[in-house]
Amino acid sequence: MFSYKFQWNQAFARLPQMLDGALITMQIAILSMVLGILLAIVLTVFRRSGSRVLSGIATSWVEIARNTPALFQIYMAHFGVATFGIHFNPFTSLLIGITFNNAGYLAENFRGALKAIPETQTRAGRSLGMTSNQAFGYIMLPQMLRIAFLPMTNQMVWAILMTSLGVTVGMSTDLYGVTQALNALTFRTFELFALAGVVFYVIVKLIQFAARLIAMRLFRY
Amino acid sequence: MIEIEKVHKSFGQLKVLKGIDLRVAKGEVLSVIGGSGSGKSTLLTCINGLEPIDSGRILVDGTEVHAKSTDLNKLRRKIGIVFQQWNAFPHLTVVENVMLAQRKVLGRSKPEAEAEAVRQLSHVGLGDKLKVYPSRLSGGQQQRMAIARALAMSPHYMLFDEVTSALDPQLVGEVLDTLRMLAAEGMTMICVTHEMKFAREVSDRVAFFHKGVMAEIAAPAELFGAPKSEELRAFLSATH
Amino acid sequence: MIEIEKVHKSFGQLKVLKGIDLRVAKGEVLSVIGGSGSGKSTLLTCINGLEPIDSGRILVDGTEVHAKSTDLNKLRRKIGIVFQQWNAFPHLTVVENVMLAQRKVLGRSKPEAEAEAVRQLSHVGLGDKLKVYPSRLSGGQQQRMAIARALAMSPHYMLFDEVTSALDPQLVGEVLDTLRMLAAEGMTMICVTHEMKFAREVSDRVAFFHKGVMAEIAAPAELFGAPKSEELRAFLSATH
Amino acid sequence: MFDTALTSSDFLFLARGAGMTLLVTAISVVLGTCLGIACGIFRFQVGPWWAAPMTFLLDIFRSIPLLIQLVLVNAFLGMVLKLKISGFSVACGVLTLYTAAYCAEIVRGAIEAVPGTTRRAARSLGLTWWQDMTSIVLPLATRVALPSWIGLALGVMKDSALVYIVQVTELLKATQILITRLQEPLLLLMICGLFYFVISFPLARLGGYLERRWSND
Amino acid sequence: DKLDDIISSGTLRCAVVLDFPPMGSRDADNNPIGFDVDYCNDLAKALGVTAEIVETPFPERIPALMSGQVDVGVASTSDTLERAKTVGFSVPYFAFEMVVTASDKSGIKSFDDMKGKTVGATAGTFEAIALEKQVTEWGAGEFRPYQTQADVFLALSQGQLDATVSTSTVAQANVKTGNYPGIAVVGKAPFDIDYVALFTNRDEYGFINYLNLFVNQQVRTGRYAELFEKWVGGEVPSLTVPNAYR
Ligand SMILES: Nc1ncnc2c1ncn2[C@@H]1O[C@H](COP(=O)(O)OP(=O)(O)OP(=O)(O)O)[C@@H](O)[C@H]1O
Ligand SMILES: Nc1ncnc2c1ncn2[C@@H]1O[C@H](COP(=O)(O)OP(=O)(O)OP(=O)(O)O)[C@@H](O)[C@H]1O
Ligand SMILES: [Mg+2]
Ligand SMILES: [Mg+2]
Repeated sequence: MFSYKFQWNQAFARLPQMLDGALITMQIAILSMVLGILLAIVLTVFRRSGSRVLSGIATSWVEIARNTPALFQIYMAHFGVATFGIHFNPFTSLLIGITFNNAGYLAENFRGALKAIPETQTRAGRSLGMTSNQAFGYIMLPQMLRIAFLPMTNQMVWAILMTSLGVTVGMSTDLYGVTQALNALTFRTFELFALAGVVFYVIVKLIQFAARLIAMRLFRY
Repeated sequence: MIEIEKVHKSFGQLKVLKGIDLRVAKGEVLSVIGGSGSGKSTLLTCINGLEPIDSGRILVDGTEVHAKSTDLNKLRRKIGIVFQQWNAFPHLTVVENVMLAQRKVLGRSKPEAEAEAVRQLSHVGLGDKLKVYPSRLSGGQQQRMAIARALAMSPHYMLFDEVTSALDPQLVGEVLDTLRMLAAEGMTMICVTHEMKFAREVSDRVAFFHKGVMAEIAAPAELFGAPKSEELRAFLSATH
Repeated sequence: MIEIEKVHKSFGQLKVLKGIDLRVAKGEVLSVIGGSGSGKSTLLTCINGLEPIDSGRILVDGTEVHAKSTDLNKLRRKIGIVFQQWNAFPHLTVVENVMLAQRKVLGRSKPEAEAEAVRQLSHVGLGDKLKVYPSRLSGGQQQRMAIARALAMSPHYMLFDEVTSALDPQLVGEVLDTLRMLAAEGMTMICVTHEMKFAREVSDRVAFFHKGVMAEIAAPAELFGAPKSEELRAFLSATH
Repeated sequence: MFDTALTSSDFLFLARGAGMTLLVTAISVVLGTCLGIACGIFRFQVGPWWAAPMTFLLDIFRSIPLLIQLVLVNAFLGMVLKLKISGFSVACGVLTLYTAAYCAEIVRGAIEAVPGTTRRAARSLGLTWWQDMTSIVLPLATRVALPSWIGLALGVMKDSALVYIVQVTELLKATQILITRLQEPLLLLMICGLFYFVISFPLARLGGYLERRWSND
Repeated sequence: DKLDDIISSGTLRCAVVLDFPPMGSRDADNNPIGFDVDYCNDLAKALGVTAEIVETPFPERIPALMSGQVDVGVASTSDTLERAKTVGFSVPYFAFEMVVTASDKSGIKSFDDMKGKTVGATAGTFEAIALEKQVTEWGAGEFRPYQTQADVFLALSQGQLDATVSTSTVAQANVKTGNYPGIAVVGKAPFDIDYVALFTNRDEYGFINYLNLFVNQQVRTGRYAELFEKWVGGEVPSLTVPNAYR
């Protein structure tokens, strides 16, 4: 039916290289998620701080992260900031871009989650003699992370998918970068990218599965 | 001793407390009754400094609550408070709920805090629910856990804000029994309550609040037996 | 006339109706009482064809409800039904709630439908709430709106499924009064209810359901006065 | 800072890129939403079991990078099937399916959020399935879905930056072309970012506002 | 076949890389210009059709052909044997020498100085593949492939890269524009001469034949030298390899 001859062995022969790339992809995604969560917590604290400067910084961050393309953010992290003489290697640029994006989206999720926690929880903590920081850290924060767990899982998936944008800043060791390099060598575009797609799909499903396990262990209440 | 002197408090335009004067002595059990919105809850949250006041002052063991120099976090350890809405920390087990503030506020070691938690929980009859999450508890059990949580801080005073009013009728009894037990043990308590029978039996004195004013205060026999004001009479007949 | 003949119905393994035989004549008011899960609600939803049945048949004015050839949407116009849970359409005002089905199902013009809606709403005492959204109504008002909505379709029969059981006690009265009024006007009605007093006063006959079987049916005086079966006696004593 | 080599024709070039971004977005969002609604209703109507193949298919669009989707579809249509299809059509096609995949989930969730009792009440008044769908479910589900849908549409607009891979010169690609010639990356990127922001920000705010307003009643 | 299809459709769609001056770039009105653009126009004229320039980044050249977006690649594509497994190449229509371009700050003066430095090239090109291999061999330094030639020079002038290897024509042209201050061509890269060819689908023998003759005619008629003079200047490189047939 097709005159096109699939050469799947060409793609499968390169699978080990692609799996190495997949490891880098996971590494970036996980790092950007951990940093993103920490930064999002900081942004959340900033936004609640009542200081106009801090909440202004946080709000700008959140709005820029949510209202411009991720590709733009990554491109900016490499070529944009270089105008000021600040140089990041592709790995770092990609990490910064994705982390910036993650932190913005997560901060917004955290804000929604905090709204869902009754004010009486803080009151209960305060009346036991906790400082407001203690009440936030030990009472609000854990509950917030639980409520925002599903959005966090989704963000993790997006982080994985966003790593594919690294090629625009010279990234060549992640899954997409490796696939593109192999494509330049062999031009088996369809086979290579189909295989890469399957690898991405498997990674995403693994993450969703792991998230479910984690949720089951962490959130027994 | 808790001394409340000419306390005024408003939320925006709304005057909620209009000059309250009240003393609660060591070991006394005071019940506070009154219509909805009369300022009862607000008074309690002013006593432990969760809310600022407009004028007047509140002294707890001689320390002025709303003075700038007062370390509120330290003061609050003396004053346990339990609210109407259950406010268990849902992400912690029952025993962890009771341990948290002990460890973070009093700096107790884990075994110490745990031993105290187990003691207090057994005291209120929850010795068999230690590892359970609050969502698995009935409302009455949650309230008793909140009481144990407050007691674990070894407070000198306990404030209760309608701790039974969100409970199903059959659960009210077990919580009131816990309060009775505390009263019998000599704890100084202020109980905002709608349970007239409880107020009558347990309290040394009963205060009646009406629109931000403490309209009457007397021993229960006197207050319920011979209400002086028209408002109290109306209130008492409505609650029967 | 509603004729129910040997109706069996199950959900999966669970047999919910086990051979129900029942006739409701024009103008009759039948109350159905019975324990939770005895199949009362299921019977009502079978009568208007919202649920299929396993065997037996149900005839409404001679039309077999579950026959393939029956146009259910047409049949349902004859049978008004009001459920326990308020199910106002929240995106429509009260008057629009009552107009919707008139316009879509009966094809009435807007003024016609509106006139009828106003008439029925005034009838149930909601003449002053026409432009209000249901979220602003009390539970009792929402139930009366649901009744008006059903009545606006000029049904021949009305089925009521515990219309008062989700209401606060003080709101129950106004809804029951509306039902009384309908009964007095000669509407044929089947009322599933937990209000024994209402069943006794208003019904021509009362049916007692127990575990999917119609255990007894009789005039209220007889049924309440001299319950034959052990189950009914137990049920009646439990509801007092 | 503003002494720039940017000429008016360059702005026109950027504007054409922006126009392309909006065009691709509009086509994909409109078609994708229609398809997504159909899939969402189908999914709700037949239940998770029967819809499993469709759910699986749509899930793929949410589980692999959009770049790979574009490259793959482009390669499949052109290399394997040897169809002559413009990059623009490929971009719109893939983004349509991408939109539909997310939209179907939103729609299903929104329909599930309409209480069964309300729908029962409608049916027992004699409304047909279709009348119930249009008069009751649609307006109620819309309230639930609209805020998320606005988010989705904006997401598609931002993700449309990736269609450069199939030779469509949208805004970000146009910006890169100008950077190549003019060597003013920061200024050009700022202009580009500002454009996305100016479109996205107010709409996102509107979504948030609607969500707040409708969750109150 | 394809030759007939092109003639009957009336347009020839060429894949051209437009951030690769002087082979392909854009003028002040953002219209495509360059050697490859003119070459495509010549080919179209020979076929009696109009040319349509489709801009393709380096990594997308062959996918664009394979997916039917273009009819022929006039895109400075090296005729490697690996690639010839997928597409059909004409005889070479241009030849590049590889040179090293470095930023002044890096202190790189020759190819060997690049060892241990951060170097880059355009992803998917002949020189990128060779340079990456070299970096791996050296076992020191970092190699970064960027999506476009422009990104490479941008990174170089921003100081993100220390040096790059590119075709001499491209390097010269880029340095000449003055867009990238602080960079200079510092020497030759010891890579083979990079012969580039037109390409189309592997099985379109008729069209490939036509392309071969067209390349030959361009040289014969002097048009090749004319275009070389216009866009590059200097000594016209030979397109044949001594002692071998092609
Ligand atoms: N945080 C607040 N902000 C604004 N107004 C408040 C706040 N808290 C309480 N109020 C108002 O102050 C008044 C007194 O409230 P308070 O809760 O003290 O009454 P209460 O006597 O405890 O009533 P109830 O028996 O209903 O609990 C009420 O009118 C209430 O609406
Ligand atoms: N859609 C359904 N699917 C499965 N089981 C159902 C369904 N609807 C009802 N049942 C089951 O059928 C039985 C009878 O339910 P039904 O609602 O008819 O009882 P009822 O007499 O109306 O009780 P109640 O007084 O609590 O309303 C119950 O055990 C119920 O769980
Ligand atoms: Mg109160
Ligand atoms: Mg029922």
